[in-house]
Amino acid sequence: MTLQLVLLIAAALFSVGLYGTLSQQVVVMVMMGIEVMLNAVILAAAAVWWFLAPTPDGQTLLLVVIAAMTVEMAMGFAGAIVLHRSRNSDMTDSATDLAG
Amino acid sequence: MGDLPATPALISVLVVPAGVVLLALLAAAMNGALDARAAGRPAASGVAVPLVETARLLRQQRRTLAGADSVLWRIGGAGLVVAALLKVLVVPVGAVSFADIPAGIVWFNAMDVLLWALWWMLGWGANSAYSLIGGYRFLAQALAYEIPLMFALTGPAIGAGSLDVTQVAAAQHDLWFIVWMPVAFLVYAASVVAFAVWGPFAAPAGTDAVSGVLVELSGPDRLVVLAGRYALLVAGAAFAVPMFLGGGAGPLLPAWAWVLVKTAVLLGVFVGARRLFPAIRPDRLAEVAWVVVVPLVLVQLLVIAVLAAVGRS
Amino acid sequence: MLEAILFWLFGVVAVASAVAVFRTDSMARASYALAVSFIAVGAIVVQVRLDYIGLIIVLMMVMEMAIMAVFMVMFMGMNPALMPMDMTHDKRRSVLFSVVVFAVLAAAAVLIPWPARTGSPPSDTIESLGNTIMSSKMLVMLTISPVLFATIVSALVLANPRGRYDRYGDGLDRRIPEDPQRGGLGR
Amino acid sequence: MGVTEQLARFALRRAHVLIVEAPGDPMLRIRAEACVVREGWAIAMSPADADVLLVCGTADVEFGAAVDRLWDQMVSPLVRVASGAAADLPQAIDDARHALLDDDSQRADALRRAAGGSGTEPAGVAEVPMDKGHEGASSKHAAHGSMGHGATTHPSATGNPGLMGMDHESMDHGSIDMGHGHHMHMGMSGPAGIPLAQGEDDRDGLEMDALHVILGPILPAWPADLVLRCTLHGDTISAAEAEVLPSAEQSAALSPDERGALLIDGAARVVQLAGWDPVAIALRGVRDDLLTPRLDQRRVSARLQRIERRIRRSRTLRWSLRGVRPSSAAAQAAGPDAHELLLALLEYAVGAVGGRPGHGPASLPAVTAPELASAVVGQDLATARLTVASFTPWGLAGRVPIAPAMEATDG
Repeated sequence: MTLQLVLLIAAALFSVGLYGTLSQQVVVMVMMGIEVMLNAVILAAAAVWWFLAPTPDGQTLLLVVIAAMTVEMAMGFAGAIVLHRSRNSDMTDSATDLAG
Repeated sequence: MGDLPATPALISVLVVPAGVVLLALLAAAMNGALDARAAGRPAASGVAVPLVETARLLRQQRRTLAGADSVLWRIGGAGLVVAALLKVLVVPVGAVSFADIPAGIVWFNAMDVLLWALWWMLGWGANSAYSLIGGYRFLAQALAYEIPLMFALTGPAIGAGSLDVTQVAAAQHDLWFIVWMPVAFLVYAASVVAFAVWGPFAAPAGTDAVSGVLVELSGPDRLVVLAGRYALLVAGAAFAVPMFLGGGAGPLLPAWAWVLVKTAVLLGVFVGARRLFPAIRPDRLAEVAWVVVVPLVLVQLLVIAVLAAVGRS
Repeated sequence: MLEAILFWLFGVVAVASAVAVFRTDSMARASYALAVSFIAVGAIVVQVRLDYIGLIIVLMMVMEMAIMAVFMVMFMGMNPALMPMDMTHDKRRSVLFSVVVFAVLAAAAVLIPWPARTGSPPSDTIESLGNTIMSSKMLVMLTISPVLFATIVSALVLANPRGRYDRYGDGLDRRIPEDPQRGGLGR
Repeated sequence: MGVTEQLARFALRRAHVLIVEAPGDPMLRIRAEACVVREGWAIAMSPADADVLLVCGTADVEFGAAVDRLWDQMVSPLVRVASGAAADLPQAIDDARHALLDDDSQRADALRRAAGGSGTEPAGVAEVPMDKGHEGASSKHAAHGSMGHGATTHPSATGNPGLMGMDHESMDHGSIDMGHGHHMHMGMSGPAGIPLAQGEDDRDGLEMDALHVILGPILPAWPADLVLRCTLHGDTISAAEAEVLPSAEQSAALSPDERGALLIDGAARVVQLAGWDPVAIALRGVRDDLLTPRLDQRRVSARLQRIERRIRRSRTLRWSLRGVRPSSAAAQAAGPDAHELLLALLEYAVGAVGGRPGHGPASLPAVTAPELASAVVGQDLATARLTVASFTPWGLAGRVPIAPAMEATDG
């Protein structure tokens, strides 16, 4: 178990999540892609903390990432409900007109 | 976590399941006896019910359901017992702690959250409307009990100044936490009954939904789910001992015996609760939990925090 | 040795179940595959002595995925049965882009000469975390809490179709709100 | 062999019996339940839970088909018995016991059912000769092959959508109408012939899957002659259509004890649906003792009054049943709710058992089936079940009401 190995796994997780985010059409599935990417971020942050600078301060960053995930989920669900209610659809493609 | 010494690991592999199964059988026997008495028959005639039911279910075929997600269904069913065993791991019995996890309270809570997934998968996997309704009912119920439960578990942690279950038990040598955290204890006890889908919180397996999550289960599949319910009650009772009931403290008997006695007594209370209350419907529970119980627990936490701060300074 | 084996196990499970999220045909399985991925990452985090944070990851993410599964089923209307589905767009470009990103990240992970470790890990990571967020990093937590609160409020406002005028009437003069489902307090 | 037989004997101390009540004779079903409980056996909730299928009363063709589909969902070891009159019940139970103990034929039957399921050989219905002493009353189907399509032991999933609520085809996302003969080759169908869901706006304005679930006639704690075809969003009923099944001829007039037993049974159902099983068990115990001639009826009456007090005093029960009434009446907040109706039922029961005339609410709601159907629209499943259970004892079109008849006697 070395820093390189953990970062490799984190990189793999991140790419999988990126693929999901880019390829999925359904809002909730896009959210799952984002979740996988954040999962990778958590793993990388934990590894960097442990192998490079295991100071108390570093742990706080992980808490922030977890909090960011919850915000992302809550707002994502709310957005999905609004989209579903207004257009009877849960596809990102049907909301392209919302783009600026 | 990975560096447990060999002997406790071995003990926990053998002793924890055996103990949980025995206590679960005890609870089921008590329930059988009480049911027999309620029906107007001698209570003793119900004591053997769990053994007979086990034999019957071992003899019965399992079902293969069309359109079912058998993988999730079976994971959901078998996972209940596993989650219960994992919960018991952090309970110190006398001098032995099966798994010395520093954040034992968080461990218990994480295992509890696994039940959200397991009960829902059990309801979902069978591809039956009633089963699915049961699964959703559990989630509705979980949304009501989980937040109060988390706050209730925070109480002993603040009181002891540690998330380690052994230290929480040790911190009660003067005064059991149940005495000055009664609200937290009651919320905890109700949550245990709720995550075991038992008695007043059995709506996910209610008659109105034709026994809900249980409707399509037969044979060994049904056996592990029914055993899982009792095992979860056992786990909840066992964990309450170091958290609220002073751990192994008590006169005459050795510490491990006291842990067992306290667990058994609390288990009896949980089993008996089925008689006292009708089902508390999840849709009505939610409002009460969020509007009444959450503020109550928060006030309890405030009291604990102030008392702990005063006590330590 | 044991630690290395466990690490590889958790690592492979984390990536494999993340892949399964986008490969499976069932919404429920996708959600819980992601939950498994989170559990595996949580286990690795526990391996680097961050017990509290690892367990919190498991706790929060399994809960989140239980809710996620409900949303998936609600919005996508699937049978529990395995239903072939393909709800993707730009599949080829997405794969290509992800592979490139992986190559870059992996190269960075392997090729960057990482500095040696500075400082030593605290003997009790949980206690040190508690001390940190209650002292030097308190501002961070103080920022997160209003953000979370604002999230709760705004998500509810977005998602809830019925305001108080719907419930209590135009003059807000109904004693008992008119709700489709009665709550437990008899209001 | 010795061990399996021992296991079988041991397991048989508590066989689970699924009691199916053909419309028209609730007293027979009550006596059957009493018989099963006296045996130390348990009453099953669902086919998966059952070892014995006990059909009470005479079923017409349509109802018989529903029972057949239920039977197809049961798993080995299993036995099906029927009873047309109370006197035949002990014999039926005895037959069931012997069939369950016969390990060889159970195993052969399991194989036959599995083979029938895989479609290799169309298994028929092998009737075992009836017991000579009880001509036509109790029959035993030792082997009842499944229908011969589908790759599972669960034929109903490919067969007809069922009448009973436990049928799979009518479950999850089935956007089928409830006619007969929808097979897996329908246009928009998923795997295993389960049609895809169709969406519809729910009461919150979100497009949700519409599930079609048929409540009744075979459903625990449900009136045997009522069928509600419901459209569900989640567990909220968005549309319902009622049908009352034709009942067999009503048998001779009820004795006071029988009427008391029916009233207690109605109350026990409400209590059971409210999730208070131990009290429902106790109520059924009193009900059964009431029908046992040798027992001291004064003590039975005292026990009933104790249970009645307990139910009356439960605040949790009041809290959970309060406001459960037909959704149309809920708008006006008028009419009795399920809690008041339960207490009134019990009051009548206490009166009937104690030999004094009962008294209840001044005006009793007599609902017709269509009224009941519109009453449950907008309710969730739990509320709807409570509404049906607490209103039907007071009379339903085409059926002799229990409670108003009581009112007639007290003048």
